[in-house]
Amino acid sequence: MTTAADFTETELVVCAAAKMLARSNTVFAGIGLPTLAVDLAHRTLNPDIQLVYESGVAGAHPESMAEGIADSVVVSGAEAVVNMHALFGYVLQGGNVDVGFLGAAQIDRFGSLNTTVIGDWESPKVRLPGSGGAADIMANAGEVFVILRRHDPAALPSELDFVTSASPVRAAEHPDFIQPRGFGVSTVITPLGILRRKDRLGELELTHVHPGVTSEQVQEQTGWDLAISDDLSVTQEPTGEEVRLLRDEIDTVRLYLR
Amino acid sequence: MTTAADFTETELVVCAAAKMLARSNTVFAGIGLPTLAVDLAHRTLNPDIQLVYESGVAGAHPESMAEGIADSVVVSGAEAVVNMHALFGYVLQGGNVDVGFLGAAQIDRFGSLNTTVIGDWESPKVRLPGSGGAADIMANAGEVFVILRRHDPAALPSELDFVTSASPVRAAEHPDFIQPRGFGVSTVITPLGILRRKDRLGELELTHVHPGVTSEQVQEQTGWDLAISDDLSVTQEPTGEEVRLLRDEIDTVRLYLR
Amino acid sequence: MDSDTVVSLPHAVEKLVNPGDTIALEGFSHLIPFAAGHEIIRQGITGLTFCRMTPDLLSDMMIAAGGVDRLVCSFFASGSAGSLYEVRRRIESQDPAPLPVEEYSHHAMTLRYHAGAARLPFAPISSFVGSDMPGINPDIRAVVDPYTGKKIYVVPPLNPDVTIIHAQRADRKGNVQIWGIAGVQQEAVYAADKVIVTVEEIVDDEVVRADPNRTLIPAHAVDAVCVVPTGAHPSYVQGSYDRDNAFYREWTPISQDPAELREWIDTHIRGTKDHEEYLDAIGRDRIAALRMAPRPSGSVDYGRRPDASTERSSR
Amino acid sequence: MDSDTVVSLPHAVEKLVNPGDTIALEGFSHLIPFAAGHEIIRQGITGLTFCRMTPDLLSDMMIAAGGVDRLVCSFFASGSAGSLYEVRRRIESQDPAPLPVEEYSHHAMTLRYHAGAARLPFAPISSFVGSDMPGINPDIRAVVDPYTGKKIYVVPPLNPDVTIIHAQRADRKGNVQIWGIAGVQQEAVYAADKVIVTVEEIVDDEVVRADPNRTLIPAHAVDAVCVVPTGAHPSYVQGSYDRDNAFYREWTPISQDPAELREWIDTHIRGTKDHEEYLDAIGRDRIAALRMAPRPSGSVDYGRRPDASTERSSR
Repeated sequence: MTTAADFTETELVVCAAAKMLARSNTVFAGIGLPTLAVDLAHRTLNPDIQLVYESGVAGAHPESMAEGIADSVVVSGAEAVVNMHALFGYVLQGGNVDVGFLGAAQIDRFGSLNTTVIGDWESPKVRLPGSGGAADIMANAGEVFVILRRHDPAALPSELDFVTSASPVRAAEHPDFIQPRGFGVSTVITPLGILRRKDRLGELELTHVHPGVTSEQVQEQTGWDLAISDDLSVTQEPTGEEVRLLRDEIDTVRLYLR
Repeated sequence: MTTAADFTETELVVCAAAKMLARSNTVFAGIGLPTLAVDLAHRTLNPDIQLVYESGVAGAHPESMAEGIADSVVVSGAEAVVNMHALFGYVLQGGNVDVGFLGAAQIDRFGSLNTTVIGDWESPKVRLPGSGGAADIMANAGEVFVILRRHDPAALPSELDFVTSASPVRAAEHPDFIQPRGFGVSTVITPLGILRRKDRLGELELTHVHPGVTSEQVQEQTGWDLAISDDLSVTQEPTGEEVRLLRDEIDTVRLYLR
Repeated sequence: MDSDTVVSLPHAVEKLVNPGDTIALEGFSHLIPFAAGHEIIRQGITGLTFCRMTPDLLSDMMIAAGGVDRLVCSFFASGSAGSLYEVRRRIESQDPAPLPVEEYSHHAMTLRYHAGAARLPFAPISSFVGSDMPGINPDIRAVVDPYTGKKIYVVPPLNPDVTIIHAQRADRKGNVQIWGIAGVQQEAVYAADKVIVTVEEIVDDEVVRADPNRTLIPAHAVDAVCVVPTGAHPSYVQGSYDRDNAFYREWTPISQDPAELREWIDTHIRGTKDHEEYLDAIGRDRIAALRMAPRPSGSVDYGRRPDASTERSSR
Repeated sequence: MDSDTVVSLPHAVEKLVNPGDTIALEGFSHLIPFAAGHEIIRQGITGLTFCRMTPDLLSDMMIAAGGVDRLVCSFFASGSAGSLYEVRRRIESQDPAPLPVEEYSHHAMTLRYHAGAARLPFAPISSFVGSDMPGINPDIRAVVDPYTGKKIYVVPPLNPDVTIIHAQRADRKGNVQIWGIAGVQQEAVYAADKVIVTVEEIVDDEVVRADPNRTLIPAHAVDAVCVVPTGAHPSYVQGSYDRDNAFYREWTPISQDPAELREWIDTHIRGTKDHEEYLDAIGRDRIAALRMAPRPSGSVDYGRRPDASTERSSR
């Protein structure tokens, strides 16, 4: 397992995500980097991993690169298609998703996410896509992986502009409610490093910095006093084989690898 | 339309039921006399009538006489098969059934039905089949038709041993609950005559006596002081054509016509 | 699921069904998992809470065999076989022992599986207002609708330890395809902790994947797939064999006589090693007579992107 | 349903969609009823409450055309087209007018249709504990679970005046068959007071009846079936034509420029008489290039009772 001669930041992130999927059975993901990570995990560490799409497709075998979770090539040749009521009710809320992948405009210290607005909901500066399935995935997936495109105090603020998908820490502030079954965010992969939560009611801590990044740099770009793991390490660089798989077999048309 | 030369009590009952289905679109029925009545209505008065079975089959076109609502011949060639969740939730509770047919061991003055026990539930004299879908049909079908095999004070008592399927009259005793959408029992056909309810919160009244039966006889065999309609009439006898259809086309093997 | 998913029925029952479990065997007249129920009887598993909307002959057998301590259902008769006499004896005269019963309507049982599958604490239902059923079942409760301030009944989730169903076919991973009456199978499967599916046949992955909408149960929900041809006898499998209506009619006198019923179980279930021997005991000619003539569904087109097949042929 | 069920799309919209109605046009990426939405724009129907889980280009068009007063949805972007700029302008800068929004999650919208279809007063959901969403949507409420004494959020039923979907095929009675991604179509249809289904083709009764499990929407739920080939463009129909991905990409600059967007609507929708003329405006070559290569589902066997076919041949 030799390190690749060259690799991009995107490849580093995808490979890091793939390594964390070694023991997950069912992954709920959107198209893009999460799908690449699942595909790579499938080809390297975890042949039994199964991808479930929000569109209701389970066990997709696309014959060409899918342009979305509901692309016709995702359906043709899939193992199953269920309706949204079964997907969100039975598959997801029923507890059959081990890992859910989510993106976010903002994440806080305990792994709550904002995908709704920047600014105030009544008069937003930027109207974001909203929940979609995110609030449902956060509450019900075994654990949640977040891939962030930015790592700065605006994306990791001390307080979110809006809590779309609440961490179990925030849910626990409402003890009169039945608590969500999910662990919440376990892993955040950013352009600077990897943050993880060890306890269901705990906070994120920095466990890995990417090659060439220091923990001080990460702290500086984070909007709260970021905890640093006792065994902080450097993110493992992609192997030559991983990069070959990504470029030559998984995303041959460079749709997502940039 | 000449009266049949001969007809059985069963044929009289089936023909009477068929005439009352002239303006119903969707009928929820079990196999047996209700199915014969729907089939006869379809061939005479109401070509658009559609039968829905508890098994989830809509628009069945059986190639041979079905031995139950879930017979394979009911499925082959049907227009639709839906699962029970859609059937009971969307088709029935959703308000898409105009008429539901129910049987009963006992019926009371306001059209509540007992299909659960004779005697006490904790130590029954006779354990009956229970609700099945009956409590659901009573609450949700537009109206309910009941065909009774017996007409005596035990089957039409002043008080039921157990209320399986409650009339809207009984539901109205619980005004703190959202009331069922259905009208409840509109029509009861017995071996002696026909009883109908005109108001959603009204009681059954005798509207027809079968040929040769007097209203006094019916009152005598009823466990409460039975109301008699002002325009009490004699049940119309089957026509020759109706009897021919029943015997020669609908139940050629005499599975239900006895 | 990995390839360990495909196992023998005795192995699956031994591994996944434990004494004291709550088990659901579902199938509404169609696809009733009789062979699996028989195997539970053979293995002498006791203390079971048996869940089944329409108990049917299968519960008469399982209850008579002594393994069932509690019945959860919504109907107490067999459509064409009439009364279930073992069930009636247990309830009417506690003979040979009382049988506690949790009683619902069909829609309520469906919603219990639905709530169980969706891991919801309850499901609302429009039925039961004015009925005596909530009075004899303390688990039928009421909540206040926050939009109207009025009450509505609710039923609790049903989460079996094990759900068992029968199906036409599956692939080796456990993607299960069913056509004909599908009942509550999807809900009952997702509601369960563990799932056994007996099938008429295992087919190639490509057969399943040619028609993904036909998959009622995706592989992630299935723990064991067992190949048990004619595993639904005396019920039927759409397109394969018809219901053994004569068997249902013959059941009434057997069920009426406790000694005869127990002898039937000893001979046909305990006295046979597995389902193949059971079919021998029933009679192969009788089984053969149940075969159906073909009536094909026709094919629909899922389409493929032109030239797509070459693009990723390595996969 | 009688034979009046099959009508032209302009006729169905004129008869069934009224100003001020709450309408749902559903289809999750697949089978989006674009042609029906365009016809609503052509007829200038206003004051609509528009319900659609994932608004997509269709809502950008319908909102820009001025007919929509209120949006009920769970996502405010198009998967591959990015932001919907008309929607953003309305919300971020009230340009040209404010747009009231009722905002849910995907599961919550699914459950609203489910509760609507089942005529339930509410549906419980495990999401939202700790989220700010109940704070900005007073219709997300809580009830106390009578089994645990703890609270759970609920959402209200959604009962559109009219639901419109697109499908591969139907028979003349209105039995609708769909394969591929089926989304929330069954729930949205049963939730509605009136239902319009546009289809690629009407097929013989026998085609539908050969495969009754393929019928997602039985005829009793359908008021109008309209034959509108390529009626889902620029979205796709599994097995028939692919998504016009280039169109989605081209939408972003159109949507970004309010004048260009309105001109596009004037040219392609208001400037065309019907969907056939719309397709001419898009370009027939472009449409033809979206055709898929075949990938058949294969056939399954429903079976028929031997000699049954002769017994009731009169029917």
